[in-house]
Amino acid sequence: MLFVEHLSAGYEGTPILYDLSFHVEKGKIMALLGSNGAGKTTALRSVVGKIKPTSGAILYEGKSILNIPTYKMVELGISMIPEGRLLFGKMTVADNLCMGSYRIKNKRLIQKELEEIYNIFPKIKERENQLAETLSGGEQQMVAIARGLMSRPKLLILDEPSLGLAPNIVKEMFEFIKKINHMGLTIIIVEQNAIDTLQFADYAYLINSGKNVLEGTGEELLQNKKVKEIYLGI
Amino acid sequence: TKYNEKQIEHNDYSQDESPISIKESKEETVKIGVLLPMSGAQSKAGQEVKAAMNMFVDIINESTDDIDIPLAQSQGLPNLGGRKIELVYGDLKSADTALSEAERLITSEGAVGICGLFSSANTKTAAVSTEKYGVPLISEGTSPTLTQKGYEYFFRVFPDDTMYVEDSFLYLVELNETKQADIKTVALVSEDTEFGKNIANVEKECAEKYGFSIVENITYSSNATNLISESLKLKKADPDVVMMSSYISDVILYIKTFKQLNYSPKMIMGQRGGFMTSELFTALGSDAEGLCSTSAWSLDLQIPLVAKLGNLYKENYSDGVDMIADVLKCSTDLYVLCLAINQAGSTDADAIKEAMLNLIYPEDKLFIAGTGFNFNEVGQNVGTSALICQIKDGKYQTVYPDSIKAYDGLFPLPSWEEK
Amino acid sequence: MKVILEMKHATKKFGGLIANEDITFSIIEGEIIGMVGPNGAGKTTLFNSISGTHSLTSGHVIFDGTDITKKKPYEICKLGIGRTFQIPQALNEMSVFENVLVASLNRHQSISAAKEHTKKVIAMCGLASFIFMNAGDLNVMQKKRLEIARALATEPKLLLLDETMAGLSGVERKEAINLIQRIRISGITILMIEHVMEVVMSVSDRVVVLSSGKLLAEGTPEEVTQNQQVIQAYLGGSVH
Amino acid sequence: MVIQCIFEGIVIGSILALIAMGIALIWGVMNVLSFSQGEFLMIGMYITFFLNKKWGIDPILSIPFTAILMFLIGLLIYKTLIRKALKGPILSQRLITFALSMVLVNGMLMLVTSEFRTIQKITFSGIIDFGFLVISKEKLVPLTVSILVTTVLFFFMNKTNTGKAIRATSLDKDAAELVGINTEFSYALAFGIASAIAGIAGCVLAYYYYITPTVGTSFLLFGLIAVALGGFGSIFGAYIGGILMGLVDVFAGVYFNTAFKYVAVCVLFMLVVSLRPKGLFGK
Amino acid sequence: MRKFININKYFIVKFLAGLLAAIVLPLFIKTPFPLHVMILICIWAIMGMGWNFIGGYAGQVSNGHALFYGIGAYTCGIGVKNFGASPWVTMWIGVMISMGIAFVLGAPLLRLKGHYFALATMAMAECGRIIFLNWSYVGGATGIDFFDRSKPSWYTMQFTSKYPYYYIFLFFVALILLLTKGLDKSKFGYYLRAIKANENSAQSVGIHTAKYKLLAFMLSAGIVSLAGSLYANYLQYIDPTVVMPLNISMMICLVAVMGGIGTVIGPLVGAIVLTIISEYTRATFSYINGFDLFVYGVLVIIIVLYMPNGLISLFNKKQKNKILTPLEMERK
Ligand SMILES: Nc1ncnc2c1ncn2[C@@H]1O[C@H](COP(=O)(O)OP(=O)(O)OP(=O)(O)O)[C@@H](O)[C@H]1O
Ligand SMILES: Nc1ncnc2c1ncn2[C@@H]1O[C@H](COP(=O)(O)OP(=O)(O)OP(=O)(O)O)[C@@H](O)[C@H]1O
Ligand SMILES: CC(C)C[C@H](N)C(=O)O
Ligand SMILES: [Mg+2]
Ligand SMILES: [Mg+2]
Repeated sequence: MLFVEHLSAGYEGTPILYDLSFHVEKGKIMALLGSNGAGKTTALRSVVGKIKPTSGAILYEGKSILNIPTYKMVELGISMIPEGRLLFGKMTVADNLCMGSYRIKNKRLIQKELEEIYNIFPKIKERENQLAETLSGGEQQMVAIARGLMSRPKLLILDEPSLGLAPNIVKEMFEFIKKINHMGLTIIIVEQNAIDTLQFADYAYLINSGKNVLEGTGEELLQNKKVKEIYLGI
Repeated sequence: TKYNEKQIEHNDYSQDESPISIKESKEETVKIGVLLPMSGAQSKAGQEVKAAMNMFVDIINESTDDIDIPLAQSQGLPNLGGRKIELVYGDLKSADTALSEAERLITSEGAVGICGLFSSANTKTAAVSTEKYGVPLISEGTSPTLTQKGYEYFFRVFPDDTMYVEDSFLYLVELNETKQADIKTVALVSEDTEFGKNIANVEKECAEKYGFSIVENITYSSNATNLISESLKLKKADPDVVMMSSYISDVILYIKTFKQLNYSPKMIMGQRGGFMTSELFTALGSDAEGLCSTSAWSLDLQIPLVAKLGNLYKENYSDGVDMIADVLKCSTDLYVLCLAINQAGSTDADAIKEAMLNLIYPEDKLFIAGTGFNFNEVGQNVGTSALICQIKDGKYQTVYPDSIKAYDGLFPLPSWEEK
Repeated sequence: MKVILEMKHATKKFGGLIANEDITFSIIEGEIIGMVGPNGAGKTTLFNSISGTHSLTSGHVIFDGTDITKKKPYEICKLGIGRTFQIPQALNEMSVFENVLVASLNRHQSISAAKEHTKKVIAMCGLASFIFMNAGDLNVMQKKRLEIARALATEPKLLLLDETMAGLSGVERKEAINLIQRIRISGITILMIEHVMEVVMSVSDRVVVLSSGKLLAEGTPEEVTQNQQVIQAYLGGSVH
Repeated sequence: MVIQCIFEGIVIGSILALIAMGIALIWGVMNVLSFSQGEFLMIGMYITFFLNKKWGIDPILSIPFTAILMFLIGLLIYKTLIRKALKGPILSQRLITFALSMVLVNGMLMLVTSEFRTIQKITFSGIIDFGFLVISKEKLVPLTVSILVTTVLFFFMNKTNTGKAIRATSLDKDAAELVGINTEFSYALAFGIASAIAGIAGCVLAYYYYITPTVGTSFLLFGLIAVALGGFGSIFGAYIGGILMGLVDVFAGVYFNTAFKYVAVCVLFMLVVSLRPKGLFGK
Repeated sequence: MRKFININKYFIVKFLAGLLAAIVLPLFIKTPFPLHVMILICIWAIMGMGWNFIGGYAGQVSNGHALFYGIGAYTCGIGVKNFGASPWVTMWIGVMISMGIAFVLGAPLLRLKGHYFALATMAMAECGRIIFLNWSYVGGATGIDFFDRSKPSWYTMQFTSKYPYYYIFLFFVALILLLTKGLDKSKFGYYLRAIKANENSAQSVGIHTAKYKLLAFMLSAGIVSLAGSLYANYLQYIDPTVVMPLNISMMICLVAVMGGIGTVIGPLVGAIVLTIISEYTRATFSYINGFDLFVYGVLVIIIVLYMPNGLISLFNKKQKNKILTPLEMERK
């Protein structure tokens, strides 16, 4: 579904990624692992067009999406839940979710999606009319995920979704990710919660300093000595 | 006397003059600095003055036989070997640019005299430069303080505020006497810069002197976005005469506001400024009818030269806009300066000043009201006199003094409904 | 055993919402206290009350013998409480070095002394390679590290850490735990909010659990993680 | 007298509110304090004037045309200037709009001179005199138009998806892009709408005011203050801010001192913001 | 430690070279107009540098400094006119008054953020202007001209030649430049920058933000007031429309922004460029109505648009955002 080949990218002359490649198949969960500052977020941002790669190719459903502006990604079915949430602070939670479905014109679909989401995160429903900026950190994270789902994406990109969530919520969220994956959603996930992630990921890549280091199925990586030692710290 | 002391001070002031000497210009032309508002709300008036000045420059530089005034028949200034006049322009944005622009015109452009469209405030700062470099400054800044400061090179060809205001009250007295107008109360309305404030002061004195009582004295902000409260106050006070000193924007706004509030003053006596502009007619149309303003010149003066100049201006210089008194005043300043230069036969400042003080002008060739160009020692022309115009049929028409009036003034003004 | 911080019946309301309700507990000098609780339980709110970002609706905060309930953030910092923000608040237009330098000036009058101190703190927090970087361009984790560095540079007696370990990988967590222990050794008391139980368990002497604004439990990490209520409200099933 | 004052205050306030509305929009969405808004008003007035002079179109009827034309002019200015300026620091954005206002005023001065003009042919004029209250019909125009514009804008921003998208853009540009909002479009739209509102304000002001290139400048300061007084980000606040200033203006002039009426307005503003640093309705 | 002295030495060399150039430059000028422009540059430079403390370093963008400029000008004017006091003394009184007013008004106004602060200061200056316009003791709209020849020029600071003005003003420029340099890398400077970057987090590291903002406001008010005093002596005539219009408040920002806010020499650079543009566009283009300001506005837009961080960014391209390699770290 998504092929990233030989990607190089960076910020204003500071190169971060060097020749990074990964791909994800339709309906699968793909995990990107790597230590802090490895360039995971940078890679994801390149995918959604937030930064212009200096070289390399990004193919989505067979077509290059290199020069497509970010706001069109949602139309293509790619939705990203960014690191650090980026909610619309001065809008209510409900409006935030509503903005998530900005590109969907069908009111009924939106309503259905909303109900589903409220089911998963009942907490959000309680806070429906509160301004997003006054939510607790974890609540904000939930809203961010919920908002990402509201656009009914085909490919969901999650950048450290468990960040700042209470353990029970994290568990629920992972369950939920599995569930939506079963429903046919393709998922790319960046997580530090590596053990859990690798358990349900179909395929995973380990990157370091902007380069591929290792790749394999979740299980393979989970067993890999190197991963255990260097990354999981076990 | 006080004045003499001041003059002495000034004499030694000019002796320890700046190290920068001004080169006697050897070029063909005689350069005269003209300061005009080139931007902002007054720049339209500036343009008109510029056009009128160009007319006088053409009259002087070319031989213009049908206008029978000195310097018209010859080309250039005869006493300077036919050297022609050239205007160099400076922009008047505010009082401090008046200073630096005057300085620039004198020192960089070689202007031998400065004139233009000045407010009193701008005149004051420009005078700092002209006095310093010893260059004649002719301005129609009407604040009487200008001639009380002991400026050595300052001249005013037309009346100052005292004369104008005095005239306005004399007119009221006349109306009371001849028409039983029964004017007792006046209200003063003045904008809050130098121009308005000064006039308000003089008006206060005069009102007392001639026995009118002031029922309202309004100072308002000259960049006001609305003049509602001012107009409401006037309406409430309901004076017999509203005396106003305002710039054009405020005049328009006042008249419109009066109309919208259904307030019809019996008489509005303006003190030039906004009341003496051609824009008044285009902006207010028939609503301008009946407004009075003091003035020093009018197209209806019974002097053949006036009509001739007026026509020449209207046809060749202004795209069909009539000559307005204030425009003529400023351009006459230029003409008078040229006369003095010619009479002096040199561009030396002191020679020009001398010539100015002893200006010889044939009385039969006058094109202004009054007796001529006779400057007293403080630089004020004592041969000038003020008059009062009222707007009738889209024109300024002289209503006072009696000797030159074109028609009988209308008093009181009809209400808005009747108009 | 000296009590360094004491919360007395702390209550904080936002309009109708009670974010903290009648919270009482104390911290002893030299301790590391972990604070956990579900999202929205009121942990950050409590931090804000302690550090003076907002003041309590009722109740008191006593620090080192002084009542700091109504004090301003800078006064509280001067008294010796350093804090980090859950959502990092770096001085974005300034470099990492300057960020820490500004904080160092809290206790150092001269610039050169402050610079020396800054270097030490930066090295300790592992930010040395970023010193010329514009703080706004750091990624989230790096910003969190900068938060710690800035709080440390003010040379506090009590350090409040709000989820500074979130998003660290295993090795990095070890390093961070290491850092915390080093901080403790230097004599600083630590109160840390953390959702990563692994960290909480391994470093804290005691754990405070908040839930729905109230103090739910308090005790050693073991005690707390066995607590049925805590498991239900926060941990969800088994602990790992 | 009091009733007359209230009426006049509200009329003046309505004009200020219209100017404030555009400023509030640009402020809210782009976080730019637009000093050129007064000049958009002025251009709107000239468009109205020339339409009236050429074809005798009444200013009210020219509202749609002026609004659309101003919208396009706004877009053009956005595309050529503001878009690039937005990449710079906030202060330089403000100064660019300040310089822009200088360019517009003086460009206009070169085009049409500073001559003061007024609209001659208007259908809706005359007065109704109740004795205690004189209503001039021209003034009913700003009154109604400003209420209409405020309501429409309020609903547009809060109830329509496009409006919400503009708001979302203003809150977080990055996040807005991620949910599929074309932020460039949002900005351009917001700037265009703000210009169009200034154009509308121009139409109704032209109804009873003089027209000259510098006319916008004097309204600007009070438009800006009205926004801040009401509380930025709040369209309703901008409206109330405008009305309040109009009332203070008239009452201070009549019952206090005409020379100091703007001091009263400014002092009121400073008092309000010292007590409520985000304005009356600011959050 | 030595390192910093080195930097200072480098600065002092540059500073002295610049000063020397500024001192000898007028000797090559034959007409007064360029000298007049240079005098204006000095005035604007002082104003820009003064504003820079509150607007540039502390990031509290005031759009009302014309008030302090006016107060400075008026104190000198009234001092000479009504009391025969020497401007050398009265300008310091003006500084005190300005600082006092900044203190009183700063306390409530500095609580405002961003555009609110800008607008509130703007309103403040407007009030000041209107009050002075209607206050007869200070001459009201008529203003005061305090040209006075009865006392020696050095006493009244009124000279017939422009040179003394230029050198006096230059002295103050140099003085304030040194002051800025001294504060730039001081605790005060860092604190102001921290406040600009994020007040919240500045507070949390122990900065009494309100106090430092107020100090910066007062300092900048004092310096701008000084500029007003100097200018008044140069002009010898002042009225509220000359020394207190809104435009001046905006121009002060413009000077600093054009040069580069929050930098030591930015305002100076801005003053040089802006004054030259302003004076020479007027001298060159004013023959068509509005043309000069049109050109001026276009130039300002171009410069600010393409150099949003000021002209100064042309000179020092900072090696920003650099992640150091271990090797570089060792060298450091
Ligand atoms: N705007 C920026 N300008 C310059 N450098 C940046 C910018 N944003 C991030 N970086 C740098 O790029 C590097 C990679 O960052 P990135 O966010 O991609 O890492 P990551 O793998 O997502 O790490 P983490 O696990 O901490 O999220 C980091 O060193 C970071 O400091
Ligand atoms: N300024 C505010 N106005 C209104 N409600 C607020 C405000 N700040 C916080 N809250 C509410 O108070 C509750 C407690 O928030 P707080 O940030 O303290 O939670 P937390 O325990 O830190 O959660 P997390 O672990 O998710 O960060 C939340 O429900 C939040 O929505
Ligand atoms: C242009 C005129 C209104 C100037 C006025 N006569 C004055 O002296 O200020
Ligand atoms: Mg990341
Ligand atoms: Mg929290």
